[in-house]
Amino acid sequence: MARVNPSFLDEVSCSSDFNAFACMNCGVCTAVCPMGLDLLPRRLFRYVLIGLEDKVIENTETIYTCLLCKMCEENCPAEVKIAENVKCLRSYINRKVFKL
Amino acid sequence: MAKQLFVTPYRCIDCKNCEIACSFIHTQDPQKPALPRIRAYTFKGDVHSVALCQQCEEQTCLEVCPTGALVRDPETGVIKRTDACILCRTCALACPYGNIHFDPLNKEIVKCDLCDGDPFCAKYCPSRALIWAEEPAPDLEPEMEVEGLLGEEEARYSANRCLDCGGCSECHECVNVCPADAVKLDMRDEEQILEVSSVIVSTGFNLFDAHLKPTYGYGRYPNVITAMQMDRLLSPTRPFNHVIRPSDGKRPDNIAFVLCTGSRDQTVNNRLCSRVCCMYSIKQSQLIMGALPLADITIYYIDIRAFGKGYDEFGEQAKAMGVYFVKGKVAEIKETENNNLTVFYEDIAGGDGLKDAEHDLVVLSVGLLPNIDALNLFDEGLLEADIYSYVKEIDEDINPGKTSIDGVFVAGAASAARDIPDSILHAGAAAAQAAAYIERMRADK
Amino acid sequence: MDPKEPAGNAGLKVLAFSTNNISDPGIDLAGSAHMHYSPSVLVLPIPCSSGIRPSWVLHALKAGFDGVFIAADGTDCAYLPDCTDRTGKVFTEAQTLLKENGYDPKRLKMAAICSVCAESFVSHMENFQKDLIGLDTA
Amino acid sequence: MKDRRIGVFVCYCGGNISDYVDVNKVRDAIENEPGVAVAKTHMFTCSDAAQQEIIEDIQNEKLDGLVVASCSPKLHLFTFRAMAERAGLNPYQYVQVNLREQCSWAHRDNVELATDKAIRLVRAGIAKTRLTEPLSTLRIETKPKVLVIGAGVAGLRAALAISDLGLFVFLVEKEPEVGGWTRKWNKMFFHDQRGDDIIDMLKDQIKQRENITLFTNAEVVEKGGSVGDFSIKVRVGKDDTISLEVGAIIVATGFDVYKPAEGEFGYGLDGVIRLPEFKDLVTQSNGTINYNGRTVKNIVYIYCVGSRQFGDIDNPNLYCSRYCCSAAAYEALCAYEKNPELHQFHLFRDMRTYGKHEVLYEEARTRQSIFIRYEDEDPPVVERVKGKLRVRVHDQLTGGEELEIEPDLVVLVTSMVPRENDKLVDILKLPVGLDGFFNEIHPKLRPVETVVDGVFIVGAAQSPKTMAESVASALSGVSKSAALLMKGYVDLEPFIARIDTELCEWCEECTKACPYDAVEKVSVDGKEVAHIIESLCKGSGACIPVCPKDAIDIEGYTDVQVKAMIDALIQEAV
Repeated sequence: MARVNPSFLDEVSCSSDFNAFACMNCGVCTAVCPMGLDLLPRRLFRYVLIGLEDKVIENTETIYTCLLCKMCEENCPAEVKIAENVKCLRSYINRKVFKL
Repeated sequence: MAKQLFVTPYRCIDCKNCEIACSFIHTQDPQKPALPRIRAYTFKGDVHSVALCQQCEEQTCLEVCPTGALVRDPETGVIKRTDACILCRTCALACPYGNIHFDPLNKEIVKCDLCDGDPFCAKYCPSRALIWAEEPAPDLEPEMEVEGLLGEEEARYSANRCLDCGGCSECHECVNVCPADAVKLDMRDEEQILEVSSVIVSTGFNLFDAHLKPTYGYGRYPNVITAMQMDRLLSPTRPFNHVIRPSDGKRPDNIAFVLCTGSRDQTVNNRLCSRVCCMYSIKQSQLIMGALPLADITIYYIDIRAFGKGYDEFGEQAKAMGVYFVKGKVAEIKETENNNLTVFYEDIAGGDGLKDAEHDLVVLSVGLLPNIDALNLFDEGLLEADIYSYVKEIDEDINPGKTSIDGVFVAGAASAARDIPDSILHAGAAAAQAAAYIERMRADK
Repeated sequence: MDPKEPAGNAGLKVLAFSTNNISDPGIDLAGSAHMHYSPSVLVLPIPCSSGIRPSWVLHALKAGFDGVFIAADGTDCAYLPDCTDRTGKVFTEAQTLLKENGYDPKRLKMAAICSVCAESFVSHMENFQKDLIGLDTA
Repeated sequence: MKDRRIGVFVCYCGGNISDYVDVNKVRDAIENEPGVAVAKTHMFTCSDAAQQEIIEDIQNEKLDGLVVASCSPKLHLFTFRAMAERAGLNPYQYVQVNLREQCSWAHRDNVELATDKAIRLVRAGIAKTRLTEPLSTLRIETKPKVLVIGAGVAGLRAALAISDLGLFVFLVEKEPEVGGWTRKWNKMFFHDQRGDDIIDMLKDQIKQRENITLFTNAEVVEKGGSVGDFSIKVRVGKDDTISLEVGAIIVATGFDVYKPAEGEFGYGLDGVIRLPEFKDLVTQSNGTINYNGRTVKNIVYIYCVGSRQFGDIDNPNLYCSRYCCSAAAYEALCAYEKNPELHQFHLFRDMRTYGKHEVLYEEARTRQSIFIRYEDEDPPVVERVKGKLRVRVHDQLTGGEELEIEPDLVVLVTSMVPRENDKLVDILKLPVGLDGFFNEIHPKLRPVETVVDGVFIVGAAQSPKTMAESVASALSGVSKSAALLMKGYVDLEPFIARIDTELCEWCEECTKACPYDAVEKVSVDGKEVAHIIESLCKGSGACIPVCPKDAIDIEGYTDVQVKAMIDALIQEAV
C-alpha cells in the first residue's frame, strides 16, 4: 500500500519545461529506450506523478542510467519533454540523496 | 524446297523501293497509303538493311494476341493477321524485332505476310538485296553477316523495358464485350452550372498516409498493411477469397492491429483521436475470426474507444471470441528473415515492461485527417476552417452543420472525424437546416 | 437429369424458411462472398420467423423435404422484441406436430441467422445435412 | 381459379447468373408451366432496354402476373415493381426470384445442380404468382403537424426546426419547466456554452413562433391512428385532457443520470457525489471549491459508474455512456480554472475522449490531473476511515501498485441511463433495446426511425449523447418527419394480415399476439370476429401461428401460397 502524495510532484518539478503529467501512457518511450530498462521512462515518472518518493529514490541508479539521448522524446506522441524531465529528477536526487 | 525471302544486307542501297512497293500493293485507297510492312534502314552511316517479319518460331506475337487474330498458316508457316484483330497493339509491343506496326491512317495492324507467296518487295528490289527464291543468290558472300538493328537479346531486353503493357492500350475490347454497353470511352469531363439555394459540403475525410510513420515500415515491409487493405481482403467481393499476406500469399495465423497509427500522435502533427479506428479494427478482428478461425489476433491500443451504441458490447464480444487486447502503443516494427514482423511495445496492463512479439501480418489502423479540398470549394477564405483544418461549424451545439457561409452547411466527416451513425445523424441535421434556410429565403421573397 | 450432389450430404433436400429483413441478407451474403453450400438447400422467404405455421413444416416433410431449417430473426427482429420466444414456440409446436406424424423432430432445426451471418449459415447447412443422414426415414 | 397469364423473365446478369446456371434451360423448363404466357431471357433485366421490352410484353400479352428471376430482391424488388406499375400491372402481382446471391453465386462449383435449383426456385416463384391477387397500397393523407414529446434541448431544437419548415408543432413536456438536464447545467463542453443560456435562447425563440404550441406539466396518455394521421390525447395539468391530430411523432424524452446503489463506490458516504452535483459545486465556487463548508483540495473522480458494468449486478448496464470521459475531463478543467492548487485524480478504465474531445483529455493532463487506470475486475474501494475519505485502487499504469488516496471529495462519473418511461413505451408501442434505450430500425441507415411508422426517436432517448449530438439527432428526426409530411400523403404496403371471417370465432389469441394493437373485435352479420386495422398492421405474421382456427393469412405469404411454393420447390426439376 502506497500513500499518494500529490505535492511530491511540485518538489521534483524544476522548470516550466517539466511536463511529465502530459503523458498519455502509451508506452512508446519504454519500447524505444536503448537502455532497455522497463522502468524508463514512463513508469519512473508515474512514481513521480503519484508521489511515491520511496520508489523514486529506490531507483536512483536507473535515473542515472538514462543517456539523455532523447530517443523517447523523438517518438513521444504527447510531446513530453522526457530528457528535460529526467534532468529535473536528477536535480531532485542530487539534492535529496547526494545532498549536493 | 519452298521459296523464301533472302536478305543480303550488303547489297542493300537503302533506296526504299521495297517500302514503296509494299505500301503500293497493300493500298486500298490512294489517299491513305498503307504503312509498309518492311522497313529499310541505314545505320552506322553506311550500313544498309531491311527489317521485316521473320515469321519466327518463338511466336510471341501470336501468343499475346488476346483475340487470336494472328494465325500461322500451317502450310507456309507464315503468320497472318485475320479480321479478329481489335487493334489492341499488344503484338506490336510484343514483337522482339519491332516488325509489327499500327497503321494509324488505315487503322490496322500491319505485318509482313509475304504477299501470299509473291512478295512485291523482292520484285522491285533493284540491287537484289531481297530475293524470293529457293536458295540464296549464288553471289552472296557467306562471311557477310547481317548486323541487325538490335540483336535478339537486345531487342527482347528493349521490349521488356516497356512498363505499360498491362495498362489500357485503348484496344476497345471492353467496349466490344460489355453486353450492357456500359463502357463509353468517348465520355469527357463536362462543366455544368446548377442554380441552388443552399449547398451541403459532404466531402469526407482523408486517410492518414502510413508511410509518414516510418518506424512502422509501411511500404518497406510487405506484410505491414493498412486496415483499408485488410478491409478489401475481408469484403464480400474480396479479390482472393481468402485473407492472405502480401509477401507470399500465405494465410496469416498471427495478426496484429496497431491502433492510433497517425492519430493521437504529435510526432505526425495530429493530436486528435480519429474516432473510428478502434471499432473498425474490432470489426475486422471479428471478421478475421470468421475467415481464419485458428488465427491469433492481437490489438495494441492506448485506450479502446468503443463509445457508441452497442460498441462496448461489440468489443466485449470480440474479447470473448478470443481477440487479445494489449494496452501499449506499438513503438516500432522490424522485419524478420521470413518476412514476419516483430513489434516492440510496453505491456502496460500486464506490467511486464518492454516486450516484443512476432506476427506474420501487421495491420495499421490508420486514422482520419481533414479533407482540405473542402476549403477550396468556395471563393478563397469564405469557408472557415477550425484549427485542425476541418470545416468549421460555427455553432455546433445548437446548429450542427452551420458553416461560416450563410446557406452552406457541412455534413459528416468534412467537419470532424465521424463514424457512420454520427455522419448519418449529422447529415440529417444539415438537411433540416438547408431545408429551413430555403424555406426562409422563399418567405423573404 | 440426375445431377449428383457432391459426396457428404447425399443430396438431402433442406427447406430453409428465411426472413426478408434479417436472415435473407445473411444468406445473400454467403452467395456474394462465394461461399459454397449444398444446392439442395432451398430458401423460402417470409416476413418474420414468428409467423411460420407449424403445419408448413409438416407439409414440407410430407412433400419430400428431408429437413426444414428456420433461419430465425433472433434479437435482431425489427417487428417484435420477443421474436426469439415467439419463434421458439413455433419451433416447439412444429416439433410436436412432427412427432405426432411419425417424423423425427430432429428434421426441424432452428438458429438465429443475422444479416451478416453468412459463414454461420453455411456451417449450419453443412451440419444439418450431416445430421439428417443419420435419421431414419419416416 | 381463373387462367393466369404470367410473364417469366430470367436474367443472365451478364454472366453472373448465366456462367453458373444454364439460363436457357431454366426458361425451357418452365415455359410450359400452367399459367405461364411468356417466358424469356434477358442479358440484363434491369437495363432500360430490357425493362421496355418487358413492359411491351406485359401490355401486348395482357399479362396479369410477373416473375423476374434475377438478383436478390434487396436490389431490384422496387425497380421491377415500379416497372410493373408503369406497364399497368398491379405491382403486388410481381414476384422476384433470387437466382444470383442464393443460387448462381453460391453454387459456382456445380453448374448442373445450380441449374436444377434455379428451375425449382423459378417454379416456386411462378406458383406463388399464380395465387397472387391485385393489392393496393393504403394511401393516408398526412396531417402537417408534429408532436414532439420532451422539451429538453433536443425537443426544443426539433420544435424550432419543424416550425422553420412551416409545419405545426405540439411540444409536450412532463415537467413544469422546459430544458431538461441542460437547463440545470452551467458551462458545458465542447464550446463552453452555458446550458441555461442555450435553453433560454431556445425558449425565447419558441415563444415567438405562432406555429408551436407548448404544453408543460403535460403527458401523452393515448395514441390512436397511424402514420400520417395519429390522434393523440394529452393530459395537461391535473385534469385537462386535450386531443391533437398529428402526422408524425418525435420522441425526445432524454435520459436520466445514473443513481448508484447505496455503497456503490462509497455512494451515500459524506463527500461522495455524482458528476452533476459536482458541476453545481464548481459553478457556485468563487476561487475555492467548497463542500459542506469545507474547502476541497484533493478530488478523486471514479469513471464508468453505471457504465460498462460487470460482476454480480442485477441487470448491469453493459453499455458505454460515451459522454462521461469528456465531461469529467472538462469538469476537471473548470475546477482547475477556479482553483489551480487542486489535486485531481481520475480513476478511469479507458479514456474515451473521442475525436476532437481528445483535446480535453490532453488539457486535463497538462493541468496536472493525474490519471490512474483501474482494472475491470478490480474496481476502486471508497471508505470513510476515522472521519476521512479513503480511496484504494490498484494502478495498472504503475504495474498494479496499490495506492491509497485521501480525497476531500469523490466524484462519481455517472452514466446516462434510460428514463423510466413504461407508460409512454406502452402507449406508443416503442421498441426498447437490451440497454433500455429506444431502438432504431438500423443504427447506421435509419438511426431515428422506429418500427412504428411515423414515430421517430431523437437525442439521448435513443442512446447516450452529448448536447451537440443530441441536437444533430433531433434535426435528423425533423428531416425525416418533414420528408414524411410535406408530400401530403403516405402509401402503406399492402402485405398485411387478413382474417377469414368464416373461420374466425374470436378467441382473442391474435389480438394478444399483436404488439401493434392492430386487431380489433367487430361484428359481422351478428358474429363476433377479429378485424385487422390496416394502417396499424405491420405484416409480421406473429398472429398466424397462434390462431387455433388457421383463420389468418398474410397477404403475399398465404397458407396456399407457401404450400404451393413448397410443392414447387420439391418437384423434380426436369
